[in-house]
Amino acid sequence: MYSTKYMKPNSTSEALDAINSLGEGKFLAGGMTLIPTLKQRLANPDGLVDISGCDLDSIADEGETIKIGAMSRHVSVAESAVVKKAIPALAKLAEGIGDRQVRNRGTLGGSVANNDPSACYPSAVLALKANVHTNSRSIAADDFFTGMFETALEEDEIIESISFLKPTKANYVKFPNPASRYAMVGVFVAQFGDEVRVAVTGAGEGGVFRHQEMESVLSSNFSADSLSSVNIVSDGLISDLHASAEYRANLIKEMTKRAVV
Amino acid sequence: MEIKDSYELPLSKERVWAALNDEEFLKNSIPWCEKLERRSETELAAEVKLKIGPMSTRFTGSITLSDIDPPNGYTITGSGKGGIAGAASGSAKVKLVEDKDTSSTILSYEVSAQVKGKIAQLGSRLIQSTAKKLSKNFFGSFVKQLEDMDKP
Amino acid sequence: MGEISLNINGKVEKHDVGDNTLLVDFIRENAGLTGTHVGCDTSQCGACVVHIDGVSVKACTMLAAQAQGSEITTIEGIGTSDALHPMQEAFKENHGLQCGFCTPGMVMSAIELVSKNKNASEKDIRDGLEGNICRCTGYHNIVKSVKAGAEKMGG
Amino acid sequence: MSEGIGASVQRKEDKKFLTGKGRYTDDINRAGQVYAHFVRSDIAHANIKSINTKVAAEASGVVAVYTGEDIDVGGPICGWVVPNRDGSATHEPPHPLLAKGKVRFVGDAVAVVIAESLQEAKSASELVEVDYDELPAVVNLETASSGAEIHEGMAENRYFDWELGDEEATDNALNSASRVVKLTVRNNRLVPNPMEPRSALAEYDELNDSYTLYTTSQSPHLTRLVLAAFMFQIPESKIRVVAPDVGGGFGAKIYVYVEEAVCTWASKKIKRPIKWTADRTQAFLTDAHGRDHINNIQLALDSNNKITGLRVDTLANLGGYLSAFAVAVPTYLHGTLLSGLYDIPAIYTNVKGYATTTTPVDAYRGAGRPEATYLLERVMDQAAREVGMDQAEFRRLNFIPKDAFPYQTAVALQYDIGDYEPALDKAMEMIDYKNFENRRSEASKRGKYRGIGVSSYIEACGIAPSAVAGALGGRVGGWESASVRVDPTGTITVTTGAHSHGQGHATTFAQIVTERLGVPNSSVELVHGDSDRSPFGMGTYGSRSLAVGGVAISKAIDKIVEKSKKIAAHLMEASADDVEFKDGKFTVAGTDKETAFGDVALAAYVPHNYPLETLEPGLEETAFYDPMNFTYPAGTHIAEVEVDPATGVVEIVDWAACDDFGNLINPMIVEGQVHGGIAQGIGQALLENAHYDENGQLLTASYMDYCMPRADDLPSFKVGYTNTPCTHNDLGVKGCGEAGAIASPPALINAIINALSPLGVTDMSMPATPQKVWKAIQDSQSVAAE
Repeated sequence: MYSTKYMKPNSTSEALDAINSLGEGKFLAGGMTLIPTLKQRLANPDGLVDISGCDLDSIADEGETIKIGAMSRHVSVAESAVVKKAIPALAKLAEGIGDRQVRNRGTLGGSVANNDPSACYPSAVLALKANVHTNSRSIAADDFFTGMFETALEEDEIIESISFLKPTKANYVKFPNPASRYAMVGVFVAQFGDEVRVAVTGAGEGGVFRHQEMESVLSSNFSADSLSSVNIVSDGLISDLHASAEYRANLIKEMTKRAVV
Repeated sequence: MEIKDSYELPLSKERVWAALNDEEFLKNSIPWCEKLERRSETELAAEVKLKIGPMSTRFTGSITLSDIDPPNGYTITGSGKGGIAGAASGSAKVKLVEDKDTSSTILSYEVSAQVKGKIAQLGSRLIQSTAKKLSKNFFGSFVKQLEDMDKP
Repeated sequence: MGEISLNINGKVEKHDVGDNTLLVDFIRENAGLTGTHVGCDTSQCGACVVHIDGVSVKACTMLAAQAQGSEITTIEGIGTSDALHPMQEAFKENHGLQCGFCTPGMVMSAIELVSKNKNASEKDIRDGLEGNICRCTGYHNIVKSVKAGAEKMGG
Repeated sequence: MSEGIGASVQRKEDKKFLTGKGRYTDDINRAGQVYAHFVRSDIAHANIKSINTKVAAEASGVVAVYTGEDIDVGGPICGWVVPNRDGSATHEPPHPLLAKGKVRFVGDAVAVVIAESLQEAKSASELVEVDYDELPAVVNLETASSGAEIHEGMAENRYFDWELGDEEATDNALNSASRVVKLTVRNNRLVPNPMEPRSALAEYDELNDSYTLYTTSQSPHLTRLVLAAFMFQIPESKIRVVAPDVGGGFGAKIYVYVEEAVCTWASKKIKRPIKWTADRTQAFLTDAHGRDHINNIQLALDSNNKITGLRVDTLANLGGYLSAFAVAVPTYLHGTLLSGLYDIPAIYTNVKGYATTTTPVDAYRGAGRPEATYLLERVMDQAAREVGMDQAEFRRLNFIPKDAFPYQTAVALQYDIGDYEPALDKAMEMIDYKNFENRRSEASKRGKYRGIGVSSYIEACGIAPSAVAGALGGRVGGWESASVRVDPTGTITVTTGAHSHGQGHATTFAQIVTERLGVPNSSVELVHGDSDRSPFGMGTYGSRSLAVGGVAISKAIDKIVEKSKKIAAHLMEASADDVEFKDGKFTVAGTDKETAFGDVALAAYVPHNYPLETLEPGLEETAFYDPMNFTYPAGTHIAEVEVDPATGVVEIVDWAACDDFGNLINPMIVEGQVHGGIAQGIGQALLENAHYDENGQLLTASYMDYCMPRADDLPSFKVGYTNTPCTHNDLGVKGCGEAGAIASPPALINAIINALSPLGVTDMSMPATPQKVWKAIQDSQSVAAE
């Protein structure tokens, strides 16, 4: 790792001051992606602003939504009684990210801000009509993810929390990459009354996306069988040495079927 | 790995061809291009700061033009060294076909990309998506510039 | 460079190191506790697992600076050769290790796994050890050891 | 509980490992040490136009920068060669310590930067400018012969072209067969991945003009020999090689690599200790890879389904340089095993070893024998399917009968003993083979395809009889050494040239001493891994530690017992011929006289009452043991799987292994070896693959892309044994370290094919990834639809 400066502010406003005091600073949340990148010397920030002291790790039931602080570790979400009760699928998703040690450190905000095309959380954000609250605004999920590793966030914007809309029913099923255990395909299905949202991660070249055709099929008939007629197009799907776009297309359908129970 | 796409532009082939050889146009099209200097008729020195997720690496290298067939197309190749990250190169065969009836030009491209070193060793899952994205960004902003310029 | 002070196995370790120092390097190089190992660069092998405030983490994917103010426990801090921790004992009795390189991380992960789930099934154990790679044992005896360790720890 | 031979004694070495007190190479630090970092080629194949180290040399903390031009000693050598078919010799191109003029794989070391800290060494190495003239990469094994020239003057990129067996007889058998079964298989390239990466700490002693190298090695004496005699050309006594605790090896730590040698060489230049430890990606790029064969197989059957002949034409990918035992692996460790445990009258094999611009390939757990077993057990399955016989019964029909031993195969080896049917029967019983079809139909109701696969294997272990090795092109002996020193107080120190990297030698070897001398296990200390402290020995590989090293200990103990009897006879005033030794006591036949082993030991060192005129004092003996033959462990593994047709995921639902390792010294340790071997075999069959792109870039260079078996990928295993003790060593042991990795890949692939055979699937390549299995199912369905 190149040399860098470590800073640990106590509030988001201090964190913003800190990042602005640096030429090319980076926010450090759980560090599960950032630190391995720095170790490989694939980035050279002049400073790291650790936001774990900014009091961003509460989890609260706010009626229609569950609001989760950005610094909530995956393990906290997985084990949260509040989340388990209101959106068990979200707890299940968190329980399946990485391994135990990654879950003990990795955070919701870090994952969502990074928007790795194979990360699990973005699918929940998108399917659960979440609002991403930053230090300056709230961004609706549909506007938040703008491409592979790209989001609507500005350089000096911090996610403070995310509000997930409580669904009538939801489920997340993932097919992990056998080596990295990242999602090769992950499907989050959420039902809100008559409306169904299906968000797919791990598969799209532009990162997480909603699958409109399956959404409309499931909206009229919420059953795995109804998906049989859906043709998943492999255009725009990731193809790598682990899985072709064609195979990913198959997995999208299959994981969605398994998520619809 | 092959990446293909095409755009239809409401412009003459000559106009598009001129833009394809215009340094400013190219500079504004190359994603994250920080520096572009002409070295010869067919070669430009380039510096690009590539950001993919948490990775952020400066590539220095060149843009070369070959198989030049005015005004029908050429091959534009960008290759650069990213220090510890390794090296990357991408080559796009660009073809221009004019449709006399609609007086528009179809710009089509076919890209092949190659990476070396650490980015290949650690980032293989992202190579194809990244190459596609960069090609799209390049031709997307190239086309957009042309379109914007021709707006009344 | 700056001074980083960490509480490791109940002892304060104060050293002048760069902010970019990884926790695992601080533990190995500065505190001289070489039981915590490094087996990969991508936070997957788990040879470097230690506990921070009782929670297992990969010490290769954390800065030493991030661990300030926490209590760090390494493999050297859980038992001694005269008084092994029940999980260490279980690994010995069930031949849960061969070359021993992954073992410290494996034991640290196993202790947390069992402390969270006293009645872990074989599947729970296999899933729970996802973050620790062993090349020698085929995991068969590790799973057996963790089961036995759970019984010892629960009893 | 007994602590002798046959007891599952808990391991003596475990406490230190469990408490974090293990001492691996990277745990050692020396005063004043500096750090080495290697500048490596990012390009698979290129001429080096220039290297500019000037800026790097002036960077902060840098002590020295060296390139190939600075190095005045030789590089790694080839330890085994074979004659070509046309009588010419194996091509042995030079392998410089740092690249000279050319790079031949991604990861090839071009320069070394030595600095006060590792970070400074890394930073400075970014400043080394290498200007390359890129050449076409040669990646594809099948077309390597027509690729760009990799080594000057080496035609068609071929290192060797070797044959074994009777071609005419074999072709006759194929021509007159009632059926010829044909199959082409590929043995996928693997990366060994011991969890401890390679590491070296080299120190030069000016006073004695000598070097000490701490390194993570399976064979410290060989490392010293190669460094001193072949690379540096200095007296061997001027180098001390210490391999402390070694965190796994699996073959990858047998050889002397350039990094260890460069650090040793440079330690004299700069007169400071130098440390280098590979990170995982460097390990992926530079540890010798394993396997990577393509085998074309033709099996001749007569009308009774008996095998009459076998022809195998093999292409072996050996990478950019010829590693130490690279030539032996696809030839003498592969071609000689092609008879398997079958009675095959005529066998012929041709092996061509090619260079490619990839990491060098060498021995990996099993080395050649897994490749032989894989191709043979795949074609056996294919044959059984073609003739419509049960896979197990087809094998049984062709087994070498138990009364045929010693059995001379058509490919040079003579099996001393074996009995293959009981192991097959036991494995079938363990997995409840006879009720498999019920389980298959039950699974099919759940929408799963269930399959069962058999693999019967043999291996040649206890490497190696020196005379045989020498006749076959080996350049070193295959013996092992041991010293047994009885201390005055009766405790025992055993020193051996074998070296443990996880096998539990300290425990197993102590059990031999306990059994023979009657002293408790805790009184036995093992010294190994230090070339200055143990007698010259060959190290640990090829399942040889017990079958060769253990037997050497036993031979040394023979000498101890013989001398002790003479001392005891003197003490008891009896004739040595009448003295018996049992359970740690000497007795005189027909009398009640007895004396304890401890008293004899004391008498040997305090010889107040001692036959000094006929016997030297002291009680310490050394033995060198060179085996008369290989040992031949054999057995049957059966895998049972379920395939999910929707995703192609293969779940291993059961595994039965029945092995004949001869006598077992410590069954607990043996079982652990079997487990680990099976896991690596499963890794090869289902998960692992070193993947190069067409430009020679290794795309699987971290655990993000190279799929290591994890706990949740594997089942628990059922392990059983049969026993036909080895006839030619004193312990009746055969070796067990590689069996699991040899037996398991074909068992698993056969099980998957068996599961999908109702769909018409007859082939599956390794690794059988979910995508590949899913595609096979899809393709079979589209064929069915047509």
